[in-house]
Amino acid sequence: MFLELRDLHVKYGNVEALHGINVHVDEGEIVTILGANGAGKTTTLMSISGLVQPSQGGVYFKGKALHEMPSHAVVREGITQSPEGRRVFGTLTVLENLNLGAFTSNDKARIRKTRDWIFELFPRLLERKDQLAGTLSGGEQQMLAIGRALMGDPKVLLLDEPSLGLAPILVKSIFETVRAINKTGMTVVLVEQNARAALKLATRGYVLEVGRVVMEDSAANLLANTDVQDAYLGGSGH
Amino acid sequence: MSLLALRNLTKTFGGLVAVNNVTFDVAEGAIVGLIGPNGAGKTTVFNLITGNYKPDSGDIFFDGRTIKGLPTHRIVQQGIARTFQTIRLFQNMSVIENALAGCHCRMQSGMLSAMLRTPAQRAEEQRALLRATRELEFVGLADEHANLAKNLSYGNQRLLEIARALATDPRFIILDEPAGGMNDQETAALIDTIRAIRDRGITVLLIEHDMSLVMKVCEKLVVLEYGALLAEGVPAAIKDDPRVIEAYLGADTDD
Amino acid sequence: MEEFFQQLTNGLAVGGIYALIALGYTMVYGVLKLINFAHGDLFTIGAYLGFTLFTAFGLAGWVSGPGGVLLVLVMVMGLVALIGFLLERVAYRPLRSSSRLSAVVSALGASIFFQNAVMLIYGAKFQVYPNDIRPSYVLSIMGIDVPLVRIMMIAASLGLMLALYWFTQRTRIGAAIRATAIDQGAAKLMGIDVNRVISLVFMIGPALGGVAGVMVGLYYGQVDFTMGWVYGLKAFTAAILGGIGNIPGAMVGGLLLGVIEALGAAYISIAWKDAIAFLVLILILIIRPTGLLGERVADKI
Amino acid sequence: MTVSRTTSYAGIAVVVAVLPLLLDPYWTDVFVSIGLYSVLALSLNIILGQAGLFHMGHAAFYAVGAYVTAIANTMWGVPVLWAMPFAGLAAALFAMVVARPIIHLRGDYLLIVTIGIVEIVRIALINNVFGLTGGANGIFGISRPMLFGFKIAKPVHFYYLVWAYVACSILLFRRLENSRFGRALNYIKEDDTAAEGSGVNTASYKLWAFVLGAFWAGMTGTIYAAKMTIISPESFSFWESVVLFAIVILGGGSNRGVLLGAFLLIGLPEFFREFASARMLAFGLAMVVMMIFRPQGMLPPMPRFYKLPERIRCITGKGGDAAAQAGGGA
Repeated sequence: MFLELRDLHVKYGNVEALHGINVHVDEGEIVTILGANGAGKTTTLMSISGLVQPSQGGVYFKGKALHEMPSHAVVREGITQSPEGRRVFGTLTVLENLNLGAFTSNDKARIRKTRDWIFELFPRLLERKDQLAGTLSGGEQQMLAIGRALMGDPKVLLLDEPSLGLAPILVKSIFETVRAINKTGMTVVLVEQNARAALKLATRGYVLEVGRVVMEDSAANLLANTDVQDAYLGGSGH
Repeated sequence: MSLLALRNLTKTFGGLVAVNNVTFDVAEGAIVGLIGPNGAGKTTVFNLITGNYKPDSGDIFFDGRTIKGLPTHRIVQQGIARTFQTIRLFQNMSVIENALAGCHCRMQSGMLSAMLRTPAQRAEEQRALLRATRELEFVGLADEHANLAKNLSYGNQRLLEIARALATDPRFIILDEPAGGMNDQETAALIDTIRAIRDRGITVLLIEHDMSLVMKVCEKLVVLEYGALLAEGVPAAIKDDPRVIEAYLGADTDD
Repeated sequence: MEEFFQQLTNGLAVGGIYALIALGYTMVYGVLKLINFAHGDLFTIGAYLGFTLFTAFGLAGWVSGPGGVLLVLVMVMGLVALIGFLLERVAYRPLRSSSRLSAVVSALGASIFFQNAVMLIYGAKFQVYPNDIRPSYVLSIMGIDVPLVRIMMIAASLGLMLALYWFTQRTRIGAAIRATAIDQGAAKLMGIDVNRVISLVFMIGPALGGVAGVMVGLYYGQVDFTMGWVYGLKAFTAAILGGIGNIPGAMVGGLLLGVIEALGAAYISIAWKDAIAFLVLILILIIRPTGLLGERVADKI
Repeated sequence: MTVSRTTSYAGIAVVVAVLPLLLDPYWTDVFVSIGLYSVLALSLNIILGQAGLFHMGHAAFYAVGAYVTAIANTMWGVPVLWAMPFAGLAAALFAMVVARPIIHLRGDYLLIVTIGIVEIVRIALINNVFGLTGGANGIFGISRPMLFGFKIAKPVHFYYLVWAYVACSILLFRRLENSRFGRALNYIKEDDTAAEGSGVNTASYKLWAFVLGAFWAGMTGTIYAAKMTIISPESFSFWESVVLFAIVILGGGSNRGVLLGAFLLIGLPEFFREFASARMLAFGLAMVVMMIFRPQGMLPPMPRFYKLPERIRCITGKGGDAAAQAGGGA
């Protein structure tokens, strides 16, 4: 098994946010996790990255127990994340942000190669490489967050709501980029509210509801499922 | 007649326009839903109404008078109560004390009368206690009154926030994702509670992601996207509006 | 004019010390959002360790001249860095997820502990630095006499500040420190070991504070166990003045406060000298709480 | 709960009443100090414990009260105890002026500013402001207080005066805690934004917490001046503030916790006089250890107890009735 979440429970104080979810991701897949606000999507990604600790169950990557590692070791295992709300380092330049993405690597040649590739994917970032990240537009910050996560040369890329607050035209280009990244063989776990776009991109999907997996299917099946549409627009999708 | 009127409301945070020239009305006695994708500026609109943020431009009228620039506690006193998206209870205090917090703005006694325990002060405490108890009964939390707020379940914490808001004796209540983190049974009960609030003569404005709840309970919907007004109307019309569908499910990337 | 120039250079020398201490406050505040109340006492410990090294082991006599002083400075840096490292491990790390008040009280407790430990070891009386280790030359700049030690102080503090600035701006670890200060969670996602960054910050800050302690000993010739509080508070004022969490801000704030204080003492009243810094602190917090170089950020609700 | 609280207070009262019979004057004097620190810490507790405002400048208010008393007594011949309300008012006024502009500051900033204020006050006193404070030597020759024609001079007299004052303070503060005012302070401590959002005028309550705490500290300054008959700026150093702060924090913020804290921090070191120099060392260490293992303090306040009015069933959905009935509470 490549990446697996086994009976994952997460608690914040007295409140349990995840009530034992099971998710698996195969190498080379794009798996999307859907659900409304508060369903536990971000918590799921954060527990993969080791930023929250499970109260029960665990996260396994190629047999290794990620939940027993500190978060920086998870990055060294090859799992990076572009977090919800982008969380770029606002008072650092674009270039500094990208270089921090490669913090775990000492291979200068590799870093330069990856950086050139990211500038190819997002030419806007090259134009603005010496600008402070906080002065970028929302879409540019999203590109930077993804670029920064790619700088770690990951085996698995976790993307948390890359479409958040972006205009449709930008969402489209971001998603096309994700597809291109996946074509290079990188596994992607995508958390999204933008269900339709996410399902068109993904191979498989999970639907979370208040901390539980309520559906798991191929993306095509989920896209055709009226329950999914109901969950998003109160039964409007015909 | 509209109880709350927003006029050309704009708020920016360091270059980012969070709320952009928003105008809408909430009629007295209505249940209105404010919806839109994450990051659309819904909570910012709430924070502008309740005085947590000051608008850059535009105006807010409550019952015909402007409330722009008033401190939050004065706005509460005028009759606007709210709940918070991320639960903000007084976690280490008991359930009844949380409800009593709402009564505060309708009480008068101060430091001296408390030290002297005047009859008026004691009578007022009793009245407040009665009111707070009633509101706990209204949301179904009376049996939990001696519990600490932090020991309540997530759904009950949301209900306690509503009870606290109701104890301020509002004419208008703002609910920020009241069903967030609730299961299906709790959500169903919440729908009844929201209707009961309106039946008490209190106007309701709510933000909610659970679309089935919004469609069931709201009489009017206001849709925001990128901080601006996208659409406004009755739920039936809103859910067939292609612009809204696009904003929610996302654009068809193949188009 | 001569008076003004004297006060200005004196203010810059003292301001350099404030700045070096302020850097410790501001860096710790940056990564932990904690006022390290014990930082002033680490400065005192530096001053006393310098005293011990100069007198008990006679390093200054053993290695002649500036080399000895330099050696002592380096040793003090290392020792105080170690104490800073232990301080964070013992008094702050267990409280990482506790309330702000707990951390503040723990910091205060550590401060009281250090101050009294110094008193128990060295006694309540002030200690005198050996006279022969500090240069007694007086330089003449444009006809105005300035003690060489003052110029050396200014140069040393500026040198250390520039080195730190270079380190934080131009190195990988420096970028990790800045990233951790902005957003710990995002820094973890970069693979940065945030605990190690915090430990490092708790070594760099105290090291600079320790050097500042030795410099005060060299400049004024004597040290006492309570000096950490006054210098600490003033350095903290300097950090706020420049915008807490902001490294260049601490440097500017320190130098500025030193000059304001020196000129205020000379031209207003020496008796109120210590009150000037506190008045500046209160005014800056009322008028512009984010400091001169800080940015205003809206609180999230 | 209330029973145990009442009995424990009764127990304390009995012990306090008979204690002087067993003590020599020296130890009686120690307990006078414990009493004085208890009242001061109780008044700080309103600000720090109840409202959660990080205030470390309480000695400044105490100093204002003591100096007003000393000046009124030595210069104008005002009987010491008569000066008490004026000392309180002067401190309250001072608090109102200095606290207003800083009240909105965030926790640790407020802490630093209050430290600054206490230092400025001390420096001002040393510099003999208005020519009234007597500079670094302070003011001496303050007369002994008279109560109903009885001269209070011996430690045992002061003992009963101070502890009667402690008892009054606790009674009044307990009432205050269990009121709208006390709750409002707790709301602010728990969540400032939610308190404001529930209709509490947070800025005003924070200020009133300061003013009341200062008023009490100012009045306590009178008794301090009367007991010492000589006061100087060094009696009101920053360290006094730190000790008071520690009494409240280590005690846990309840009134009984304050009494316990005052006893441990002021009284206990007297038992270990041979280690006197190391006592601050242990004290600092205790603060660190306490925060790690018991951050809520030794005796945190117990939740308030409310006797709820008789239940009237209220069915959700028939809210109109509920509103009509509930409306009576407004």
